[in-house]
Amino acid sequence: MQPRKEQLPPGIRGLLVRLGRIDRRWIYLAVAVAIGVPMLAELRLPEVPEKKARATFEAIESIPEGSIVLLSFDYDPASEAELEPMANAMVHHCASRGHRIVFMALWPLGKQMADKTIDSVLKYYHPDKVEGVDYVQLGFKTGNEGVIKLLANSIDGAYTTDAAGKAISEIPLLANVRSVGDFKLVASISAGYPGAQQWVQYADSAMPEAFKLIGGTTGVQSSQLLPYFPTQMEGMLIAVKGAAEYETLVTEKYPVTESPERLGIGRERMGPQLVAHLLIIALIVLGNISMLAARGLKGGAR
Amino acid sequence: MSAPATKPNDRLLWVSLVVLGLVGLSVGKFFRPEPIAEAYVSVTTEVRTLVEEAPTNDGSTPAASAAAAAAAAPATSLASGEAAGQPADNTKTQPAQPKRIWVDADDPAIERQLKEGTLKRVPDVAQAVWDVRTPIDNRATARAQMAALEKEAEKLSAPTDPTGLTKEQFDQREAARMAALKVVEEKRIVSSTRDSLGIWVAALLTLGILSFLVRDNPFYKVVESILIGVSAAYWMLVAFWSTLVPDLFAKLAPDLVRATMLPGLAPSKDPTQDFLLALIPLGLAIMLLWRLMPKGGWIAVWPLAVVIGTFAGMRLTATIEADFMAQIAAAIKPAAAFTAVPPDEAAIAAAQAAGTVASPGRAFDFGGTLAAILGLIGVITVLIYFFFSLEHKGVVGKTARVGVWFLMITFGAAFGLTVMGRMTLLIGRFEFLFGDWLNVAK
Amino acid sequence: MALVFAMWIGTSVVMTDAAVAAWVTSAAAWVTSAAAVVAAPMPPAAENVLLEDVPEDAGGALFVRWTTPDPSSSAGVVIERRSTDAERAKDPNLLWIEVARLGRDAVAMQQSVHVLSELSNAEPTRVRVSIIGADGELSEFVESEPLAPSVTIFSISRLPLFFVVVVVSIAVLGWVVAARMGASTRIRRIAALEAVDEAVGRATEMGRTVLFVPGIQDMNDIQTIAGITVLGRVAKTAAEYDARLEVPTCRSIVMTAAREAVQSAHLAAGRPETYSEGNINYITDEQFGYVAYLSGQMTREKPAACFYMGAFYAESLVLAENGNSIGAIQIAGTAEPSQLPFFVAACDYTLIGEEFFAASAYLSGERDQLGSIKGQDVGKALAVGSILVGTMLLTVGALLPDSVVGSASGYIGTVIRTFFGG
Amino acid sequence: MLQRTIPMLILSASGLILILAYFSPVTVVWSDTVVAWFNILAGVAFVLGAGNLLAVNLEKISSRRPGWAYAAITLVSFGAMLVVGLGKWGAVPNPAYPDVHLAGDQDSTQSAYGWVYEYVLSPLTATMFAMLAFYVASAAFRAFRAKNIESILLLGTAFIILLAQVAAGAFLTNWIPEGEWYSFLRAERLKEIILNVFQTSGMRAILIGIALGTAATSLRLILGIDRSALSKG
Repeated sequence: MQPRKEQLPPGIRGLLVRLGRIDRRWIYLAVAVAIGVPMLAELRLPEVPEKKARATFEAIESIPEGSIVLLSFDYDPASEAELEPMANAMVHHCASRGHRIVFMALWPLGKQMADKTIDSVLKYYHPDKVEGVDYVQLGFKTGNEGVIKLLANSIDGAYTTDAAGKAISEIPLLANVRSVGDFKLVASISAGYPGAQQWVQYADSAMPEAFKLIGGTTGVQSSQLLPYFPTQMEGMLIAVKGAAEYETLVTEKYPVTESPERLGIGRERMGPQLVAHLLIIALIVLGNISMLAARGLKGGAR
Repeated sequence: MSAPATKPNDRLLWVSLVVLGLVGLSVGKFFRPEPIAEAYVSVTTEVRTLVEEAPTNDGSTPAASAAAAAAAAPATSLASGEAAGQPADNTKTQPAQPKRIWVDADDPAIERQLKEGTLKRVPDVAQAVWDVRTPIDNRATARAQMAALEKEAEKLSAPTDPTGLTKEQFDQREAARMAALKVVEEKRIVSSTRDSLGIWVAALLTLGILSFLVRDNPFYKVVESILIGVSAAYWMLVAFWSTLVPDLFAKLAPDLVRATMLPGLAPSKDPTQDFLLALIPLGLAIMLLWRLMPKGGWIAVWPLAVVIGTFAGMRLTATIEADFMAQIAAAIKPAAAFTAVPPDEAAIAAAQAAGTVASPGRAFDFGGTLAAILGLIGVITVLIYFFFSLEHKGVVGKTARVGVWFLMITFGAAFGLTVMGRMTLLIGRFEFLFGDWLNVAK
Repeated sequence: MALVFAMWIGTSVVMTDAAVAAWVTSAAAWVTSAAAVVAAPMPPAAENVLLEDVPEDAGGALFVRWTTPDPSSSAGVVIERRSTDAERAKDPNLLWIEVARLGRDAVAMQQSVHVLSELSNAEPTRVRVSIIGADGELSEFVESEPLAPSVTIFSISRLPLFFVVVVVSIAVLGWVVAARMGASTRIRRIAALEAVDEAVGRATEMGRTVLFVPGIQDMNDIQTIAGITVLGRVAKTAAEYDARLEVPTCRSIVMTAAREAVQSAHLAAGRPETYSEGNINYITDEQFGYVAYLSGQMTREKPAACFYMGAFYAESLVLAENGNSIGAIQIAGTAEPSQLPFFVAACDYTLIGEEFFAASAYLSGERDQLGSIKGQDVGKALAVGSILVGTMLLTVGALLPDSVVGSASGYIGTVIRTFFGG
Repeated sequence: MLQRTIPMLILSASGLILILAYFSPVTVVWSDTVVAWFNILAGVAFVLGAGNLLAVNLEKISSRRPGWAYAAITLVSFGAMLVVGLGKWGAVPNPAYPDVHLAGDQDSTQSAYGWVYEYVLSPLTATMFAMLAFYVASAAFRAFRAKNIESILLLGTAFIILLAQVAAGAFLTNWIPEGEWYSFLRAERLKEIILNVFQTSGMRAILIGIALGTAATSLRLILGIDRSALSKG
């Protein structure tokens, strides 16, 4: 019995089959175009906040004004493009809500990431905030989850000085912070290990009631962090999409007048995303069509 | 060096890429005729004075901490009572000689302290003029800030309107204006050759990596070699400055470290104990490095044993608590879901008769129940798939197959979620190439 | 009298500048109030000040609890503790030591609490609390009852964890013993592991190298250790086939361990002479520096078989795609859930999570280790069992909320869930 | 003895101590200390890495192996970075202690180290990472072929999520009304269902398995059943 494919004129089928074995460099080129063109064309789309972004926003809103929050920058330049938007929005949110922020990093390059956000958001939109009183930069500490374990017992167990080399005991903001339990909220913006998962394992399980935990994650991390939301992690932001939604929420409540693009990076990057995603979908479809065609050649789909 | 013989079609690819690039660039420049790779830094000039604090009666040095806080941050850190409210036991440390630090001379807090006498200027040490340079990553921002500064200066240069002001009010305002003007004039935004050059370097290296997509080539090999060399050194430096110095050297020779690298290092409560404790990791490290010796390399296994043992122990408890148990707990939930609905009239009437409030009724939630049951099936079947004692045949085989289906859905979803992240990374690089470097995009 | 009281406050506080300031202000307040009765009134003193032990800690810490009668008119609070005998021995007139001076948010709510640390466990601690008024004047001090911090030897809240750890350990141990006594240690076939020999063999035939990547984490990650043990087995096969095995590592310590493993594998294979350290090198700790090296190396050397066994992150797909483009057999094993999709999609064989941990034991072929794998199954049985039972009970509870049976089973279900920490 | 038994004992002892320490607040400080030790150990171990790096590349250069010039480049960049980083070339003096040069801050691009980090290291790593955008595409094209039920599920789910991730999903399925029994077909609802029902359960099982695997492996090591980690022993 002849499979239906046989009705296909051989020329086209041959083409389709060859399409299946196309030199992958053409695919690379297609990706480059799919990203580059909409970016230069500045394609923008509206964002509708979903549950997780709302939960995150609420978590930061719900704690009393002036609470001390811990932001752990657990990523490096490699993931900056994906995580910087949510970091910026979160810092602006905490500062606007009047929280006092403690910055730290489990990734060596995380400190630079935090510094960048401090300069471009905290110092820019909130010049009134004073280092040592409204925020402090503890910087990076080696030891991965070990650092979290140390923090769970005492701050000065992990950090003897802040990033500027100033003794912890001389920092007013930390005067009455004994351990991680004294924070009202902990947010880990993480690109992998060590990151949000370790914060769940070593800080949240050690003192589940003490503070709210928020995980800002890359798309790839999200799938393994989902089980922790919302029981162990009160809030969660997934990749640029989450950041874009969160940005919308934050800027709605705490708008900024000049150079708002710093709090709109996420939304700005969703345009090229659309095209890129459509491209990949198209690629999947093409791949399968050509496979079916190939089967047709080999005489019937098994 | 042996450059690989590029096949003609590759050469074609290269040429076309370069041509495309040039055409695109010139087109882009036609629309945004601004210089390529320009970087700005904001420079703030500060006058700093060397001060030392007058020793207080119980030898505690609160002024030092306050002044240090002031040096790092504006006056408000002192105005708020917190700076003074150090727990007393932190102020018991007695420094050998009064600490000397450079402070911002214009800082009112410092001025106050100089008046109070808690701080005093070190005689015949000239004031130092400092330039604090902070790079501005976005050129648009730089322009905005420049404009803002000019407007500010303009506004402030206009004298205060004296009408309806008493003499002292007027003087106060004038003084304030002059102060503000001084601050504005101290800050300027200049283009930075160093950073502009850096952008060029970064752009070329970026292209070098991307060129690997076309084929392996000398350009990529060079970039790869640079990356390996620099990164290896970088991580050694990170380990040195952020671990070895504060956690090892600072314990072994605190005074030396305080004198050379970490002046801010807080004095330890028990230096001897720290020293002895620091000897252990040092010993382990030496054992590990013993491998470099001709004889007795086997000793390196001992520190390995310590590492493996300790972390095996740590992971055992942590993973069982946070993953095994927590996940089981999360998986235990009723496999039937209900939604609350407002009580019907009969119930309300009955309740009113009884003088109580009618409790809301509930409706069976089909979707929720289905979801709960599916979730349960998923967890169980996947766990069954992982059973090693059971061969995947018969019922077990079928169940495990369902488990595999769940796994596949899980992986598919994860893959789909990841794409966005990956694309974002490329967007980030393109933003750098088109924006920071070529300046043809925002 | 008032002045005397003020003097007493002053002397009794340690002479920090803060305390001095407090002394000056309060003294001033008192003088004025003594002179003209209508001065800034002293704020109402704190009420029911009490000490409470911080539960389940190593001692040295106490909660201070107090109620602020009038939060609106209070700017903060000063907490002082009675000096210990040792401290008084040093400085006789050091009676009270200020341990905390908290801002407005410490008295914002009526019920307030603050943690004191670094206390002596031997000697009972006594504290006193004074509210700071709106104008910075201090209220009268209110003393607490003395209390010594208690030390917890075993934290009760982790009893369930302890129980589970013991059960899992016994299960594993039990099966090891059983295996020694001759119980069956048959394990289901794991395709990926049976492909190992085939892959190495293929590399030998084609005269190409075998590439083994032990992940990018250090030896403190169990995955890396599992990867190294798998490496031992792969190296043995490679030594027997006399295939060239390359192991670039991302960490110095891993390099050391890998060399140990490969060397002893060569010994075990009876080919110590074929072992060369030069094939096992440290590249760089930088994830993407390492990946850049690997991608380049793969396209140049074209290994016929690639093993990715350990902790992997973003590099997983880079490696898998490059390996695929040079047509190598690829066998991956990792317990990084986030990377499994890419390995599953792009590699020929993938050890998924727990399979990866079983692999080293499986490959070793020793009865003990195979037994321990069966021990893991007991753990899974425990998981499946508790989930099923718990869910069933809760479901019954949800279905019959009003009946005794329902509420009873619902209760038991909840107990089970709480046992696991839910 | 020295090579075999003692390391085994050390391993078991340290493992057991850490397990017990987790249950007793009194001993919790031990585990912290040990963690600190490892970090120092890892820090010092860089000497090994550096030694190996030098050895390999110098060998390449001296024996003029093909591509030796690249080895030279590696060595030069390595050495240069190390020197400027240790000497803190051009570091910004610490405001409080300007006379202590090594207390300076070298994160800013004013210092050689900071400059290299900002304009060499971070663009390189970021770009290497960004290559994944291309690999993801080619992998999707190559691997997502509907060969059997498993692969159909794999690519089907990926397909739906990809759509739902961007505005396209909403655009395609917004005609489906909310609040109907079939409104779960809306892209964002489908995504929620896939993530919260299927993926969550799948991940949960994987995590449980991994936890058991980790625990069992740790036990094997601590109990000395699996000695291959200490192959010398």
